[in-house]
Formats: sequence, C-alpha cells, structure tokens
Amino acid sequence: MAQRQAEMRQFNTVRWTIYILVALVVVLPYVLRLPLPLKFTPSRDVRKLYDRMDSLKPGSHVLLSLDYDAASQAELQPMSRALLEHCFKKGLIPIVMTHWQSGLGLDKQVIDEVANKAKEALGKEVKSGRDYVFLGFKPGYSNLVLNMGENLKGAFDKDYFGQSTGDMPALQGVTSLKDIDMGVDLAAGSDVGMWIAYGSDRFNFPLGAGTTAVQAPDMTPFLDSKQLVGLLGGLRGAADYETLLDMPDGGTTGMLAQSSTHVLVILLIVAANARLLLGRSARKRE
Amino acid sequence: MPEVEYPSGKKRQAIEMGVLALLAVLFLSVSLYVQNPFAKGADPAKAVGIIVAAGLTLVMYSFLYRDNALFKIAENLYVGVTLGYGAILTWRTALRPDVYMPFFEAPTRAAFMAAVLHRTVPIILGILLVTRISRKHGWLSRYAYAFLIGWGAGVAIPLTTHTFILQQLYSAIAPFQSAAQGATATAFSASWFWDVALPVFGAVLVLIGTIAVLFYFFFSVEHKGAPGMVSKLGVLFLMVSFGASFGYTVMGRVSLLIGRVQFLLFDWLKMPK
Amino acid sequence: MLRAWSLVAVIALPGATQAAPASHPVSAAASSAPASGAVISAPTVPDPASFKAMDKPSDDGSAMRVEWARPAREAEGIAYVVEIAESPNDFKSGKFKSKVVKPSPPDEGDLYRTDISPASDKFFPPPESPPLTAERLKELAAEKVITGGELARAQAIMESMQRAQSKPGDQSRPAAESKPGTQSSPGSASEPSAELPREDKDWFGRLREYVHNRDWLKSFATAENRALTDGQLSRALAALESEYRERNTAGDRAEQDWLHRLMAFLKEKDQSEQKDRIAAINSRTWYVRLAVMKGDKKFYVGEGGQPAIRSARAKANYFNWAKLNNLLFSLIFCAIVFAFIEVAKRRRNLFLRKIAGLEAVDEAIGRSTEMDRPVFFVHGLGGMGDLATIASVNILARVARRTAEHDSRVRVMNVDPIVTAVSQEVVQQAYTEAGRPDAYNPDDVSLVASDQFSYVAAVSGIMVREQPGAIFLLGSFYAESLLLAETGASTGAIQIAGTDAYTQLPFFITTCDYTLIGEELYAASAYLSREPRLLGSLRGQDVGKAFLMIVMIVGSLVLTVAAVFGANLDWLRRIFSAN
Amino acid sequence: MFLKRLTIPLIIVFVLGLLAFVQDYVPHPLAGEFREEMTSWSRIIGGFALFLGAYSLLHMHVTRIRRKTAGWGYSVFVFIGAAFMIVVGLHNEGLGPLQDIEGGTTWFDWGYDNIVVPCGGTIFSILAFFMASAAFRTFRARNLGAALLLIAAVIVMFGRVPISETVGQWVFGSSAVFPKLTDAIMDYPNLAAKRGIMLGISLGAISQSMRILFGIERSYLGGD
Repeated sequence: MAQRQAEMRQFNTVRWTIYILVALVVVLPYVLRLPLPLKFTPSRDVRKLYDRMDSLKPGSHVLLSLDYDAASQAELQPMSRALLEHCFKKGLIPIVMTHWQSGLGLDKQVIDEVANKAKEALGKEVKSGRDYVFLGFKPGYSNLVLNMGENLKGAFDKDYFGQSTGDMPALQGVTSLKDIDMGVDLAAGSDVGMWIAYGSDRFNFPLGAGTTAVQAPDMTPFLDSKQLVGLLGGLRGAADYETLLDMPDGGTTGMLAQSSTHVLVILLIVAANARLLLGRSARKRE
Repeated sequence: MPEVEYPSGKKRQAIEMGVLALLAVLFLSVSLYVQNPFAKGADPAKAVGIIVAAGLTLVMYSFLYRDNALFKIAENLYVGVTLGYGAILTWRTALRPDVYMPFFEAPTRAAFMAAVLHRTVPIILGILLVTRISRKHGWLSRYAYAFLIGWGAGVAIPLTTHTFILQQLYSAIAPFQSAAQGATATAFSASWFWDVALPVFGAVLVLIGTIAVLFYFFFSVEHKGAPGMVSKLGVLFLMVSFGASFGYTVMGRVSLLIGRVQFLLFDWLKMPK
Repeated sequence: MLRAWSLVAVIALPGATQAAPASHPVSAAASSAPASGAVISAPTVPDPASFKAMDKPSDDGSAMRVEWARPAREAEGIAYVVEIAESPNDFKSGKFKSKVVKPSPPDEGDLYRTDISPASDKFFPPPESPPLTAERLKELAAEKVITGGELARAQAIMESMQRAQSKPGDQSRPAAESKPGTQSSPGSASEPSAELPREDKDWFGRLREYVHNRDWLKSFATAENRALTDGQLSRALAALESEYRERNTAGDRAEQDWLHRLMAFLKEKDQSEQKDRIAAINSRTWYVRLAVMKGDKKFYVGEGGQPAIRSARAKANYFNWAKLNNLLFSLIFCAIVFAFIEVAKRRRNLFLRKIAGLEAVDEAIGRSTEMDRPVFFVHGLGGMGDLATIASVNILARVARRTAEHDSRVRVMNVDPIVTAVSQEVVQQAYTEAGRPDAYNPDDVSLVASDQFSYVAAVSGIMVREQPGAIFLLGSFYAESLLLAETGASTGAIQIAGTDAYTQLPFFITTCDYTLIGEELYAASAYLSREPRLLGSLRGQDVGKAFLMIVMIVGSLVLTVAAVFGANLDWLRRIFSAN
Repeated sequence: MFLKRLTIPLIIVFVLGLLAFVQDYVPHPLAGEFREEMTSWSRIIGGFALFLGAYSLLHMHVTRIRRKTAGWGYSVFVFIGAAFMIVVGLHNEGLGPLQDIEGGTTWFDWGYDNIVVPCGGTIFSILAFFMASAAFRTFRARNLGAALLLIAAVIVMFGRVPISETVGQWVFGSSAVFPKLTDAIMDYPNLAAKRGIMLGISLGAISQSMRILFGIERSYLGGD
C-alpha cells in the first residue's frame, strides 16, 4: 500500500507542475503584454473562403449554420463574428440558424453584438427581418435540411423572435435552399458532412465551412473534391479571416498565447520521448 | 487524475477545508472590488452574473486538483440548468410552433383542417415515441422508430453514394498532371519544384496512400507477405494523418483554454485589452 | 457523320420590331432602320435538319431544350438567337421573347444546346401585382380607405419621384427587375429616389405595402378563389388598417396577431398556387425559331422560304438519367452485400482476418476477473441510430456473456436513454443465456449523465472509485476520449478502445493497449459474433473496396496516359461524376 | 397480440425505406412534395424525441435520490438548476409562456449566459491541461507508427502557429517554410488516409442502411 502511495504522490506532483506550467504559459503573454509583432500570413483555404464571400454582390443571401455550443465557443464564436461582420460590410443578407439547441443563446449574443457594431461602424440601422434573419433552432437535423431544400419558409415558418418568415423583406426571392447564394457551416461536430450530403450537393449552392481545429484535418477530402469552397480551421482560421477583414478581434489576440503553449507542448513531447530513447540506449549498452 | 489516498484522511480534510475557505474569501473580495455591483449606474445583474460565471469557471478547474464536492455541485447544476434550458426551448422552438399553434391558434377553419391533414400522423407517432419511457407500453414506440429510421436509412443510401463515394472517386481518378494545372514554370527552377514537381508527386503519393489505407481495412485476405506490406504502408499513412489530427486537436484545446483565460482576465478582472 | 450540307435559302428579314414590353433586359436592341449602307455578307446558318426542340430530359418539367448543330464555317462575331412564342402567328405580330447564345470554342463539340424555362421572369412569368398608380390612389380616397390629406401627400411624393426619374443620367433600374416574389415590398427596386426625406420614403413604402396587402387579401375572397369568407375578409381588413394606423391597444394587438397568422397561412396557399401557375405555363406547347445574328441583322434558319418553327412541351420526367451511375452503384453494391449475407447464413466459417484488438478482449476479461475487479463498458455518446453504437452494443452482448460465464460484473455507463434501454435488454439476455439470470443487476447498466462532459466527469469518478480491471471504450466518442483514456490508464486497467470517430483515434492509439480503428470496430462485432449478417456485409464491403481500388488505379493511370498523348477521355472520367 | 410483434414495424421500415431510396432518383415534383411531407413529419417527431431525452435524465436523477445511491446529494442540484430555468422560462418576464421576447436579456438568458456558457466552455478547456500532462506521461513513440504520429503532430502543431513564421525567417530566411511543410503533410498523406477512411466508412454506412431496410438489422427496435 505504501509503495502505491509514494507512486501516487510522485505521479501527482509531476501532473500538477505541468498544469501550473501550462497556466503560466497561457496567462503570461497577456499579463506581460509582450509587444512581440506576430506577423502571420492567412492560410490558403481561409483566403479561398474569404474571396468567395467577397465576390458576392450586395443583397445576396448567405446561409450561416452555427452548429456549436459553449464548449466550442472560443474557436467558433470569433468565426461567426467575423463572417457576420463581412456580411454587413458588403450588404449581404445573413440567414442564421443552428442544429445545436444548446448553442442558441450564443448565436443570439453574436448577432446582437455584430448588429450593434455594424450600426456604429457603417452608420446604417441593421434590423432583423430586413438586413438579417435569425431562424434559430428546429429539431430534425438532416431532415430539417432536406425540408429547407424544398421549402425554407415551410421548415421555419417563424424566426427565432416569433415573426412569420412568410413576408420578410430579407427572405424576398428565397423559397428554398436552391435560391441561396452561399452557405457556411460553422461546426463543432460532424455537421459539415451532413450539410454537404443533404444540403449543398443536393440543392447545389456553394458551401464553405469553419470547424474546430479537431475537425479541420477531416475536411481535406472535401476541399480536394471542391465540395467545400473554403475552410476556416480552429482559432487560427478565425485569426486569418480577421486579418483579411482587417478587423483584429478575439482570434488575433489569441495567437501569441497559442504560440507559446504549442511550444511548451512540443517541448514536453520531445523531452518525454528523449528520456525514453536515452533510457532505451542506456539499457542497450548494459 | 486519480483520487489521492493519504493515510491521514481527517487531517488532510481539514487542510483542504481551510485552503478552500481562504480561496473563497479571496475570490469574493477580488470580485466585489473589481466588479462592485452595487455602485451607482452599475448593472447588478450583469456584474453578479460575471462573478458567478468566474466562480463556476474556477470551480470547474478544481477538477485538475481532484474530483471534489464543489466540482460535483457545479457539474450537476450545469446538467440541471442545461436540462431546464433545453426543456423550455424544446417547447418554444419545437412543440409550440409545430404542435400547439397550428391547432389552437389556427386563424381560420381552413388553416385548422390543413393542420389536421399534415400534422396528425406525425404527432401520433411522436406520442408513440414517448411511450418508450414505460416498460409496459414501450413496444408502441417501435412504430415511431420504424418511421424515423426507415426513412433515414432509405434517404442515406443515394446521398452517401453521391457525396462520399462518387464525388471522392471523381477527384481520385484525376490525371496526375491536372494537380499542376496552370503552373507555368521553367523546368527545374525553384518555382517549378513547388508548383509542378511537388503537386504531381503529391498526386501519385495520394493515390498510393488511398489504396494502402483501403487495403488496411480489407478483411477478406490475411495480412501476411505482400498484402502484409501494403497493409503496413497503409498503417504508416494512417499514423501520419492521425498525427495531423493530434496536432490540430492540441491546437483546438489550447484555443479553448485561451478563450477562458481571456474571459477571466478581461471580463472578470477587467484588465485593459 | 457527314452532315448533309443543303443550300439554305437565307432569309434576311428586317429585324422584327420589338412590340413586347421592353421590360426584359436580354432582348437584342430592336434593330432600327435597315443597316445603313454597308451590305453585311450573310453568315452560314445551322442546318435546319439539326434544329430541334424537345422536353429537357431528367428534369422536373420546368424546362424545354433547343438543339442545333454548329454550321460548317461558323462566322466571326455572330451570336445565336432563340426566339420563343406562345403560338406560330405570335412571331408575325412580334409577341415573342428571345435568348442570345454566344458561340462556344470549337473544341467543345459541334452541338449547341440551351434550356429555356418558359415561366421564368425572362420569358412569360405569371402576372405580378400592378405597381401603385395615381388613379389607384384616387379610388382609395373615394372609398374612404385613405384620408384626403394622405392622398395629397402621396401624390406629392409620386410627383417628386417622377421628376427624379426623368432627370438625365439617373439610371433607375427597370421596374420588374426585383427577384420573382409575388409581393413588391418597400425595399424593392421601384424605390423613391434618394433626395426624398427618409421619413417620406418610409411613409410611402408603408402606404404602398398597405394597399398591396389589401388587394392581396381581397384576392382570396373572389368568386374563383373562396379561401376567405366575407366576415373573415372584413375582420382581416380592419386588423390591417389598425396595424397601418399603428393603433396598439390590447384588442388591436390581438387582432393584428391573428392577421399575421392568417397572412402566413394564405402566403403558404399563395405559394403553392404560384407553383401550380408556373407549372401550367411551363407545360403549354411553346414554339421556337432560331436565327444567327450579325451586327443587328438576323438571318433565320429557314425551310422552304419561311423561318423554321419547332414546338415542344416541358414534361416532368420520372427518372434522372444523370444519376444512373449512382443508382447502378447503390443497387449492385446492396445486391452483393445481400448475397453475401445469404452465403454467410449457410457457411458460418466465412474467412475473416485476425483483428489484434479482439484477441485481447477475452484475455482482458479473464485478467480482470482474476483480480476480482469489475469490467467497465463505455458506449460513448452515440445514439441508437449511430453505426458505432450499434456495433458496440453487439460487442457488449459478447462481453456480457463472458463476464456472466466468469461470474463477474460488467458495468455499462452511457448518456443516451435509448442506448441504456437497449443495453439493459442485451446484458439481461446475455446473463439469462449464460444461465445466471439472478446475477444481472439493472443498476449496473445505467444512464449516468445527460451531457457530454458531466458524463465524462461521472465516468472518471466511478473509474477512480471502483478501480476496474478492464475498460472497453467502444462506440462514438468526441473530445472527452482523452479524459477517459488517461484516467483509465492511471487506474492500471487493460484498455481496449474502438471508434469510428477518427478525430479521437490518435488519443486512443497513444494511451490504450489495443485500438480498433474505424471499420475494425464493425469487423470486431462480426469477428466475435460470427453473425451471418455482419460477416456477409463485411465480405460485401470488401468487394466494394476492391472495385474502388481497381477504378482508382486503372482510372488515374489511363487518364494520365491519355492526357500525356492529348486524347480527350473526359467521358471516361464523367462516368463517375456525381451530379 | 399481433401489434406487439415486430412484423408491422419492419414492413413500415421496408416500404418507407424503399420510397425514400427511390425518390432521390425521381425529379418529378411529386417526389419533391413527398420528400417535403416526410421530412416535416420527421422534424415534428424530433421535437418529441428531445422531450424523451429530458424526461429520461430527470427520471434517472429521481431514482438516484429515491434509492439514495452514491452521490445522490448532488442530484438535488440538477433539480434546483432545472427548476430555476423552467420557472424563469415560463414566467418569461411576466409575459407568460406563450410570448417570445425580442432583445433584452431576461433571467432565462442570465441563467444561460452565466451558468451554461462558463461551465460548458471550461470543461473542454481542462483538456488542454490533460493533454500537456499526457504529452509528458503517456504519448510514447512505442513503435514506428506512434513515432510517425508524434513527428507529424509536432510539425503540424508548429507549422500552424505564427511563431513558426518568425523562426522560419531567422533560420531559413523565408517565413513560409514551416507552413508549407504543414500544408504538404495535410494535402498528401493526410488527404490519402482520410479519403481511404471515408470510402471505407461510406461503404459500411450503405450496407448498414440496406440491412436496416431489409430488417436484417433490427436491434434499434429492441429485440423481443
């Protein structure tokens, strides 16, 4: 029993020191205000999505499906903020919805935030129902997308605020997903595959995606087959988009701490495996 | 993060309680000082809200020390509030607009009849689904599952073939040189390497890798001898792609931590940005 | 195919003056007086035999197709014009619309093909509601719908709009250019010009919408469209007026709410009627002519001195031939899997390669029972419809069977109520089949939390408290996989993981003893249970993989070689294109 | 009783599944209307499924408290949290449950913003700590595969962070070296593996759907 206690105690001290190290590495860049000029060039896939959004003419409809909740807010909320800002800047009409009921509150927050900011920055009143539509959440997942593909106003007869979508100026000329000019799915889970199979492949509208960093590598086959017109991967994707919009926000300020923490994790992996290699060669020598 | 069992449980309990009390006092005083919710003009609900949010965040991080009572309370509170939030929203976004309003708030008789025509069957199936709760009548829910999963399976076949097989096959059989489309570079120059040689070599590599990985998931042939080699090559490709996923996942988790630190520093402690 | 080159009587008709309303933007500018002076040499015209009109195949009946062959010597700077009309004599009276088709580069084949949807707003859309005119305002004032003051203000605004529109250089867009919605909303094209005060603009927009909604509501109480009774109509008009006059007593607001629900319902009816109107227009017989346009003179493709007229009807088709490859692949693949399942029913020892992770399943359970520790089974977050969860339920059946035989406990923790119910039945069945129905404790198979992360904290807590000997992490996992795997590793238990969630496999591979990668999880339930339907489908899927491998290898090599030698084998690649 | 047996549900699955399969190939507007009707039915049933999920969890916590199983005290907080949100949601700033509120934060939003968001966001971020500790303790290059995994992970991790561009500038004179290396890893080996995996999974999904259609796979109905 005692040997197990000693092993436990040694195990915990290692664990806790690493935790403190991580905390320091994340907090210090903010506290010390390091003026390190972190220049970074936006990645190729982010530029593709940005250019496609920028090429839309004013009045085009952009479907934003914000399929995430608080758990992935840190990575995806900056993306939805940047995309909404881009829509209002170019006079596009964002149609916002979500398949994640637990993320509704966040979607409402980001829309209100960007709408108020747009009011000050662009000096024009941004009104729900005229400049944007917030459809909110409805159950059904892939069936909801198929339903929207045939009759968008049938699937969502009311928007999040209870206004009927039937005679909304913002939805004038849009009867189904076939009339959408561009779709972007911000997904924390595996929703992008669903949006491609049941949405853009079926009702052929161009689809871009923004995913948590965890999901980004799985999107490569869709980028290669042009089923996705562009991709924002993780907080870095958000920072790249903010740079292209030249509106630095949550993404950009996070890059310094991101760099320092990555270096720490890399050093930990290298240190641990170096110890392993030295240990093995030592044993070989005996 | 295994539970730490030290012999002197009682003594250790006392130390923990003491440290906890000290931390709580420190937390409250800092919060009240920084947020001062009762000052004139301050919005008390928002200020108290931020204090509660910061408190819950720090309690959640106590899980790093070990699984403790405060964490369990916060976790169960989180489960309960999410449950309540979900229940109200299920009513507001699904049951009310699709079940209650079309019948009880039908503007005209014609609207009511249209609702009866289009909504009675799904509502009956929905009620059947809910019978899954009771042991005795659970079998009724099979009819609702038959509808949901039957329709889902039928729709899935053509869509999966279209999106995940044919589309991928179409781009997988592209001629190798199309990877270097439109690249005009003098042979063997630096840009020739990056724009022509690498993409074409890459396209060949992708083909070999895809075949090797598909073969790793081939179960009708024993993976020995030549097939064994191909399968091992497949594993190497898998491992590199898992490495890429690993790297991106670390990036994702770190971003989440940065998001919470930004909340604690800028919103709670009101540090200037 | 030697195209019969017949001497075509080239009919140079003076450009037909355009009588149709000039509202559609595509029509070639009506040619004014015959070309001045210079005689334009007649360009060669497509062969009339190749000029055909037909229903567009594989579509929902909304379009017809016009085809013609590229003439032998296609002149420079020409464009093809397809003219469409409701009846042959409409062409004479000029009541037709046209579609310009630019010549395509020679290497894109010598058959021109263009689709025309007659009911689209470039051609003959269903009638839209007329814009607000001065007479209409006077009528409304007479009917006491608007007061004299409002009439005067509206007229003043309309005049200032006319003045602004007629100002030179102000290219106000043609009225009908807004998207084909039935209701012209205030924000649409015919916007009062800029220098009108914003307050007047808004007021006039609201007035126009009010009048438009009145007429729209009235259209539902006419003889042929009896959607509203007279009582409902007057109630609706009263509510509409109270909303326009912005009266908001409690009673008014309730009426206005009722009005909005009514309009939403009528809007839906209107939309389906609009669909029928469009379908009716599309399904009529339409007549087309083809001309080659050079400069602004048109040279019609003629037969026997007259411009050739073809006719066609758009029909809704029952099969989309573009999806033939999809249908064949799906049917053949499903048939192969079905056949192998039948084979597997008769031959249970169908060969299946060894799966390393599974060898350890029995060993892990054995070791765990020796140390007298429970076996943990974690389903992950998938629901019953999730493939990985169904596979893990199959494996659970086998694991529960083994723990029953070893007189040990399997503790199943999950987050989905339906999976819990199914697992309880599966474990209970396993214990009864092993002859120990009493040893089954329903609380061992429990739903421990509702949400992903409270689930992880609960499972980790139980792991640390009950120190299991073997942990199975099988099913679909998300971000919590590392937490579970690391806690499990720290308890020293043998861990076997398996998931088709590829984003979590890196953590299982680096922390668990054995990891079933993706499909191996499905193969595991087949390997364990030797169940014919699983064995058969695995073999069928292998045949599918073999087919894909062959197509990829042969396809890309053949296409690469073809591209090197310049042969155009694009049709081969298009066999697999999904559209 | 015949209705209890699986026969009718399996017939429904087969007929509806076949119609769902065929409608994808039929461009006729009738197929579109059939799809619209079926998907709206599924949507409505989906609302009841949400209700089912919430009920089963409450039921679980009730049994935990009734049976006083370990940690039952904490289950009380589930009800406190749920009760707070439901009462506040139904009270709905005095407008009653049937009204929607536009703009302004209600107590219902307060509960979401200050309890659900911080807890949900924090739990995931704990993983960053676990990953760092696991990086040191469990991520070992035991064999060639695991070594390749870790090497690729380190390159990708370094290439996707801005500091790699500054380091690239110092060491190789061009800031694009590491990002380009990461792109190469993503565009070639990663694409090959992910495409192979996706093709394999899709074949599995199609055969699974076929088995459901023909009633070969019926575990989701709960075997009797």
